[in-house]
Amino acid sequence: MEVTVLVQATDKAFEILEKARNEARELLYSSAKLTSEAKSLAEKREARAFLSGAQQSRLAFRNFTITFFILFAFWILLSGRFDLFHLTLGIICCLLVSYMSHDLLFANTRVGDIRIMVRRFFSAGPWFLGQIFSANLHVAYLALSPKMPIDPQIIRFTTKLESDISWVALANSITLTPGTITVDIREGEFFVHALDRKVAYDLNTGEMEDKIAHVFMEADHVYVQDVLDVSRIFGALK
Amino acid sequence: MFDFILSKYNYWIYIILMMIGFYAMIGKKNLVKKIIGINIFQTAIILFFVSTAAKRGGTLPIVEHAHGHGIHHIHAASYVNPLPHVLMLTAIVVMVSTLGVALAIVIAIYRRYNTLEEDEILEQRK
Amino acid sequence: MIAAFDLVLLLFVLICAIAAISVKDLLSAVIILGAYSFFMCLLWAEMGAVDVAFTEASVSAGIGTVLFIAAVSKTKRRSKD
Amino acid sequence: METIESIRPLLAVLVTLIGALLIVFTGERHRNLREFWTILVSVLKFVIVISMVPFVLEGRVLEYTIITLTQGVSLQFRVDQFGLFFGVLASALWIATSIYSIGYVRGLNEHAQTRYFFNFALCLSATMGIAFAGNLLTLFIFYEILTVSTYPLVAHKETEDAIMGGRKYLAYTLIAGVVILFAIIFIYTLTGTLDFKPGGFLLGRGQSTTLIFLFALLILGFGVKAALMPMHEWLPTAMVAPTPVSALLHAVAVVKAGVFGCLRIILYVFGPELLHNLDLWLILAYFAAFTVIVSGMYALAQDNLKRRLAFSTINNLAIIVMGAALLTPGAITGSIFHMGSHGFMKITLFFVAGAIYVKTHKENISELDGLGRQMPLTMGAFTIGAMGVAGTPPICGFISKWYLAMGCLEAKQVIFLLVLLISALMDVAYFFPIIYNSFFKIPKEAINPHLDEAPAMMVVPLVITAVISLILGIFPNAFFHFFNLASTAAAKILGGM
Amino acid sequence: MTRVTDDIIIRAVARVMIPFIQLYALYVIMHGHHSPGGGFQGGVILGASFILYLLTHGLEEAKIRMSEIKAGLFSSFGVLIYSGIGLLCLILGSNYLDYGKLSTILKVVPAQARSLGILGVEIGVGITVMAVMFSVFFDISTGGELPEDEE
Amino acid sequence: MTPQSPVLLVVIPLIFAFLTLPFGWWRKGLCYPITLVALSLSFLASLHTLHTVITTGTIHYWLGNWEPPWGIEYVVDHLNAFVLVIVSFVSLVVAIYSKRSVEQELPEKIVFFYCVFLLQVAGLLGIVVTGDMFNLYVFLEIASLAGYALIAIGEDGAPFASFNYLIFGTIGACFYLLGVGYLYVSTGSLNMADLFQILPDLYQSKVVLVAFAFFMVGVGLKMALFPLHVWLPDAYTYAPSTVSALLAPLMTKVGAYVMIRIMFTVFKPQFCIELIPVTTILGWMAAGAILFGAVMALAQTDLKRMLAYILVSEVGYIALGVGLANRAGLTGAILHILNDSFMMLALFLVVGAIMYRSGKREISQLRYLHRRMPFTMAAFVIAALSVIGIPPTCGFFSKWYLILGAIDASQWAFVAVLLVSSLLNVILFFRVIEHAYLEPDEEHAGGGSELAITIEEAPLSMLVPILIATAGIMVFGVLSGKIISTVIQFAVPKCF
Amino acid sequence: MRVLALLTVILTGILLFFGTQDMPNWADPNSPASIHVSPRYIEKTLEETATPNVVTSVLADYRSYDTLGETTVIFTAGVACMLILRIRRRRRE
Repeated sequence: MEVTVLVQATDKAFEILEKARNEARELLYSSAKLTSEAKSLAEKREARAFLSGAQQSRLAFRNFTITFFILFAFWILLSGRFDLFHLTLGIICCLLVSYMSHDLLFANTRVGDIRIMVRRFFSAGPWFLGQIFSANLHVAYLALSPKMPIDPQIIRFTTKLESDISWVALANSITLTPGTITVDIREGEFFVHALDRKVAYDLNTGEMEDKIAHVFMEADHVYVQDVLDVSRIFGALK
Repeated sequence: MFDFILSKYNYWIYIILMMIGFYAMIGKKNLVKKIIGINIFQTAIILFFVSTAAKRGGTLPIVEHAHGHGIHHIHAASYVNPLPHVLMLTAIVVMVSTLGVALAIVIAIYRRYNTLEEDEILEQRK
Repeated sequence: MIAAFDLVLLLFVLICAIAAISVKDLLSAVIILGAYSFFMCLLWAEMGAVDVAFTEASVSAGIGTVLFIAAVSKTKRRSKD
Repeated sequence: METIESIRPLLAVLVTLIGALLIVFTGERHRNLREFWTILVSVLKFVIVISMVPFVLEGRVLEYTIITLTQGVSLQFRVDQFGLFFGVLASALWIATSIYSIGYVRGLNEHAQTRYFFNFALCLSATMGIAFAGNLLTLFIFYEILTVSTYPLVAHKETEDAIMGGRKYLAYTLIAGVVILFAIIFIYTLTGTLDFKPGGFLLGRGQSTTLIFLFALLILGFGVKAALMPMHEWLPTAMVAPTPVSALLHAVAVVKAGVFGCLRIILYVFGPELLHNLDLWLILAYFAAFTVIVSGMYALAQDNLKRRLAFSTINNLAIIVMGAALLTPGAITGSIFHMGSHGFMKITLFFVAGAIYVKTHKENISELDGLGRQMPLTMGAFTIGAMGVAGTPPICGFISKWYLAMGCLEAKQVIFLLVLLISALMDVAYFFPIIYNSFFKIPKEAINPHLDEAPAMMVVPLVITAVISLILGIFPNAFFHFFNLASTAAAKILGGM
Repeated sequence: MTRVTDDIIIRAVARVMIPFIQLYALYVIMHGHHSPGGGFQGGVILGASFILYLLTHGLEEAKIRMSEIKAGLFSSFGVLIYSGIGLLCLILGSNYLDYGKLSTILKVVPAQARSLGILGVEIGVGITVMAVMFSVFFDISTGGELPEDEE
Repeated sequence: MTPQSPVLLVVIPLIFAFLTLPFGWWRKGLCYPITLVALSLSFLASLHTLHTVITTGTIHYWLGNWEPPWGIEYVVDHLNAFVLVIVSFVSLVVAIYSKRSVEQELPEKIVFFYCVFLLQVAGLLGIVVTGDMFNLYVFLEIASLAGYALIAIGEDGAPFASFNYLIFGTIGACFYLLGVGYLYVSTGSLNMADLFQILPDLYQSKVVLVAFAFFMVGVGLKMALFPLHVWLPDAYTYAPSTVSALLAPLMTKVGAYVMIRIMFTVFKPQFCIELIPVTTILGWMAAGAILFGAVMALAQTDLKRMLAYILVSEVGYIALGVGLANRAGLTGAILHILNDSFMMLALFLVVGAIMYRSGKREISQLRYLHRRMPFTMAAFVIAALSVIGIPPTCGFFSKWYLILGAIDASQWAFVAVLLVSSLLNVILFFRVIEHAYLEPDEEHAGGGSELAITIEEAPLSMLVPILIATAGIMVFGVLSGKIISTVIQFAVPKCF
Repeated sequence: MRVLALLTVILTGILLFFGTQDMPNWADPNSPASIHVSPRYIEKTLEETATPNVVTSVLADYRSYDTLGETTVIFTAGVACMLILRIRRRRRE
C-alpha cells in the first residue's frame, strides 16, 4: 500500500518535474532560437553586403568548381564504372550536388589556398600521430599503475582560432588524443575533460592549437591576400 | 522430429515476433507503443517473406555479366528468389508511410488531449 | 556457423522486440526499436536480400527512428506501460 | 380470355403521381391552383378508369408490363373485372373526397395542407396500383407505398395522440408488410411465378402444411389492413386523423386495399379449389364471423362517433371476407359488390361526421341531440348511409347483403346467415339511436335551431355519395357497372375451377 | 528539434558530410541497375541529408535550401515523372508502363530502352521519396505549424 | 488491341492527384475543378470498361505488357466493372458535393484535401480493378492511408478515432499481407487467375487454410464486419461530412467486393462452402452484424453516429448474401453493394447538408427541418425508406433477393433476422422522421406559421448530389431487374 | 482488456503455428515459391531488360505498376501528414 502510494507520488513528482522542465525548455528555446537565429542571419547579411557583386559570384564559382572536383573524385571512387554513360551520369550528379550545396563544404571558412591547406594538413599528420601515441602511453601508464593516479578535471579555455571549422578540427583532435575529451564549445570557449593534471598541462601549452591554426592558415594571416582584395575590405570596414 | 524443428524454427521465431508486435498493437495503452507494435509486426511479416526467398546455395540476385556467352548459362537455382524482395521493398515503404501518418495523427491527438495514454484520452472524451 | 550466426541474430531481434515494447521510457524504446531494425537488416543481408536490407537500414533504422524521436520530443517521453 | 396491351392502367397510376408532384411544387402560396390540381387529377383519373370499363366488361383484360423486376416477375398492371371494380370505386370516391377535403381543410384552417394533399394524391396513386396490380409483387409494392403515404395523414394533427396513432398504424401495417413479403418470396421459391390467375395458381405446388402456413401468413398480413379482429387495434386509434382521412382509410383506400388483398389471395392466388381441398375456407369464414360479431358489440359500446363508425367498418369488412371465404357464386358476387356499396355508404357516414365536427366541433354521439334540425341535409344523408349499412332496401347495402345471404345458403352454411342477420340487427342498434336522437330528441342545452349547414364544399359531396348509394340500390349497374363487374368476376373465378 | 544546435562540432561535421551524403544518394539511385539500391533507398538518403541540414542548421536556414512548399512540389514532380513515363508508353501505342515501346523514340533496342525506362522511373521515385521524407519530418518535428507570414 | 480504359480509370485520378499540389499552390481555386475533371474522366473510363465487358466479355490488361504470372494483370469481369462504375460515380457525386462543405469545414486545407481525396478514389478503384494479390495490397494501403488522413481532419474526436482506425486497418492489411505470404509460400504465384488454377490441389494444405483464415479476418476488418467493426462508428462520426459521405458508401463496399473476389475467384466456391464452413460462419456473423448494428443505432442520439451503426448493419446484409452461398443470395449481395452505396451516400450527404446549414446533428434538434430544407429532408425520407426496404426503392430489391436466397438455403433464422431488421430500421428512421416532420401542436396553432420559417435549402452544389443520389435510389429500384439481367447474373460465379 | 488482447494474440499465434506445419522447409531450393514464377526473372532479366540487378528489374519493370503504387503510397503519406498537421498560425491582427 505504502509502496504504491510512494510510487504514485514519485510518478507525480516526475510528471511535475517533466512539465516544469518542458516549460522551462520551451522558454529557453524560444529565446535562444530568436537570438541565435537573428544573429546568424544578421551575420550572413553582413557578409553578403561585405562581399557584394562580382566578388561574391567569383567566390561562389570557385567554391562550386572545387566542390565539383572533390565530389567527382568521390564518385569515381564509388562507381568503379568508366563507360561513357556512367561518367555522364556522374558528371550530372556531381553538378547537381555542387549546385545544391556548394556553399556548405566551404561555408564561413575563410577559404585559403586549398593546396596549401592540404599540404600543411598532411605534413602535420605525423606530429598528430606522435601526439596520439605518446598520449596513449601516458593513459596506459595511468591505467596500469596500481594506484590509478587519475585526477579528472574539466578545464576551460578560450581559443584564438577564428573559424568554426578550425574549432571543430581542434575539438576533434583533442578528443582523438586519449585522455582528453572535448565536452562542449561555446562561442570559442572550449570545455575539455582531462584525465589528470599532466594531460591538462599539455593541452594548455597551446601547441595543438597552433598547429591547427597553421593548417587552416589562420596563424599567418596570409590568407586574406590570397583570397580577397584587402584594401576593399578595409575600406568597407571603415 | 529434430529435422522438423530445424527446418521450421525460423518460422516460429517470426511468429513470436509477430505476436509481440500484435500484442503491442492491441494490448498496450500508449499510442507510441502501439505504433512501435505496428512496426514490429510489419517487420516480422517482412522477415517471413524474405525468408521464403532464401535458397540453400543461392547468392545475391544480381546476375553477373558474363560477356558474350553468359546469358544462356544463368541458373535460377543459384540465385535467391528476387520476387519476395521486391514485394518487401514495397512493404517497407508502406511501413514507413504508415509510420509517418500514424505519428502525425499522434501529434494531432497530443495537441488536443495533451496525453498519449489511451485510457486518459477515453476519460477525457466522456 | 552461418546457422549459429542466424540464431544469434534472431535472438537479438527477439530481445530487442520485447525490450522495445516493455521499456517505459519512450525515447529508449524508440532507440531500441532502431537497434531492432538494424539487427533485422543484418538478418536480411545474411539471407541474401541486400536490397531489402539496404532499404531497411536507411528507412527503419534511419528515417523511422528520426521520425519517432521527432514525434516523441514533440509529445511526451514517459509512458505508463 | 383476350389480353390487350394498353397503357391506360399506367396512366391511371401516373396521373395522380404527377398530380402529387404538381401539388408539392405549387405549394402553400397558391392554394387555389393547388386545389385545382387535386380536382383536375381526380377527375382525369376517373375518366381514364371508366374508359377501361367497356373493354373489361367484354371479358378482355388490359395489360401493361413496365419492367422486369426479377426472373418471371414484372412490374405489371393487369386490369381484370375485380381490379377494375376496385379501381372505379376508389377513383369515383376520390373525387368526392377531394372536394370534401378542400372544404374540410379550409373550414378548419388546418396546417401543412400541401403535405396533406400531396400524401392524399400519393395514396390514391398507390391504391390504383393495388387495384391494377397484375401480380403479387406489384401488389405488394403499391401496398407498401400506400402504407407509407398514409402515415403522414394519420399523424397529421401532430398531437401526442396523433403521433401515437401514427406509430401504431405504422407498426401494425409494416409488420404485416414484412409477413406478406416473406410469404410472397416463399411462394416465389415454390412456383417461380407470382401472376394472379382467376382460380389461383398454387394448386398442386408445395406440401399442404406449407400452403396452410402461407395462407395463414398472407391472410394475417393483409388482414391487418382489413382490420380483421385480433389485428384491428390500429384502426380505432387512427381515428385521430382528420375526417377525410378517416373516410379515405375506411371507405376508399387502406382498409379496402386490405380486403382487396385478402380477396386476391383467396380467389386469385390460392383459389377456391385449393381452399376447399385444404378446408381453409371454413376456418377463414369462422374467423371472419367472429370478427363480425365482436366488432358489432364493440361498436355498440362506443360514444365517439368516428370510433363507432370505425368498428362498424371492421364489422362490414369482416362480412366481405366472410362472403369471399364461402366460395359460392352468390357469396363472392355479394362480397365484391359489398366492397363498393359499403364504400359509398361508409364514406357518406364519415363525411357527415366530419361535417358535424367542422360545424360544431362535436365528436361524441351523446352530444348530437337535435342536430338534425340544424343540419337536415347532413343528417338526412347520414340516415341513408346508416340504413344502407344495416341492409335496408332500396339502398345498395341491401343488394350486397342479399347476395351474401344467398351465398350462405348455396354453401349450406346457415350459421353464417345467422351471423349476417345478427350483424344487421346490430347495425340497426348502433345507428338508429343516433338518427332518432338527432332528429327527435330535445337537446339539453340550447342549440342553434336554424338551418346551419357545413360549407357547401362538404355538404355537396356527402349528399352526392348518399344519393349514389341510393341509386345503386335501385339500379346496381348505374354509372359504373358495379354489379356486372362483380358478377363476371365471380363467374370467372369459379369458372377457373 | 528544429532550432539551431548550439553544438558547433555537429554543425560543422554535418556541413562537410552533407554533400557527400547527397552524392552517395545519387550514386545509389543511378547504380540501382548493377548494385543494391535504387530510387527508393537513394531518395531516403537524399531526404536524410536534408533532414540532417534541418536538424543542424535550424528551420530558417533549411528553408532557403528546401522549404516545405518546394518539398510538396518535388514530391508530386517525382510521381509525375513516373506516371508520365507510363503514360508516354501508352501514348506510343502500347500498354501502360511498357518501356519497351520507348525504343521508338530513344532509338535503342527494346531491352536497352527498358533499362533506360527503369532509370527514369527510379529517378522519379528518388525525387518523390526525398521530398516526402523531408516534408514528413518537417511536419512532425514542427507539428506542422507554419510561421505566420508565410503564404 | 486491348482497350486502355481499365488502366486509365485508375491512372487519371492518380495523375490529377499529383497535379493538384502544384496547381493548388499556384491557384487554390483550381483544386475543385481539377478533382471534378479527374473524376468525370475516370467515370467515363469506367463506363467504357463496363460497356466493353458487357459486349465483349472479360478484359485482360497486361501492365507493362508482361504476361500474367510474371507481370501485373488487370482483370475486369462483370463484377469488377460493376463495382468500378459504382465507385467512380459515387466519388464523382461526392466531389461535386464537397465544394461548400470543405470550404466551410477545412478552409485552410483545400489543396491537400482534394489531393488526398483523389488518391483515396484512385486507391479504391485500384483495389477493385486489379487481378493481382499484391497489387491489391498496395492499393489497399493507398486507400487506407488516405482514409486515415481524411478522417483525422474531422472535428474534435477525429484524430483519436482515426488512430483507432489506423490500428485496426493496419492489422487488417497485415493479415491480408500474411495471407498473401502464406499463399505465395505454398504456390509461388501472386496472380489471382493463376492461383485459381494452382490452388485446388492444395486445398488440404494447412498453409492454405491459414492463409484463407487470415484473408477473411483482414478483409473483415477492412469492411467492418460485425465483431471487427469497432473502429467504424467513431471514425465515420467524427470525419468531415464529405469524407463520411465518400468513405461510408465505398470503403466497406470495396471490402465486401474483395471478400467476394477472394472467396469465389481466388478460391473455388466449393472450398468455402464444403471443405471449411466459412460461409456458414460468415452468415452467422452477418446476422449478428445486422441485429447488432440496428440495435446499437437505436441507442444513439447523434444522427451521424446512428448512420454509422446502420452502416455496420448494412455491411451485414452484404456478408449475409455472401454467406448464403447460393445464386439468389449472391445476387442480393452484389445488388446490395450498389444499393447500399447509394443509400449511404444519400444519407450521409443529407446529414452533411444539415450540418452545413444548421450545425445540428442531434436527432432531437432536427425540428422544423422539413420546412427549412424540404428537398433535403425528402431525400432523407426516400433514403430511409430504402434502408427499411419499402418498395419501389432499391433497398427493397436487395432485401428481396437476400430473403429469396435465405429461403432457398432453408436458413430460417436468417430470414427472421432480415425481416426483424427491417422492422428495427422502421423504428430507427421514423424516430428521426417524426422529429423532423411532426411538431408539437401548440407551436403552429392556427396554421398561420406556414410561411414563418423561411426555406434555407442547402446550396445547389450540395443539393444536386443529394438529388442525384435519391434519384439513383428510386431508379435502381425500378431498374433492378434490368441491372441483374445485364450485369449481375454474370458477376455471380458460374457454379451457382 | 489486456487479457483479451493476450488471448487474441495467442490464438492468432496458434493459427500461424498450425500453418507452418505444411510449409516447405526453410531455404529449400525446390519450394513452390522458388520454382513457379521467379526463375524467369533471373534467367531473362539481362535479355529482356538489360539490368543485372534482378530486384531492380522486377521492381521497376516486371512489376513496375506495384512500384508506382508504392511511390503513390509514399506520396499519400506525405500529403496526409501535411493535411493532418499543417495549421497556419493566425496572423496577429
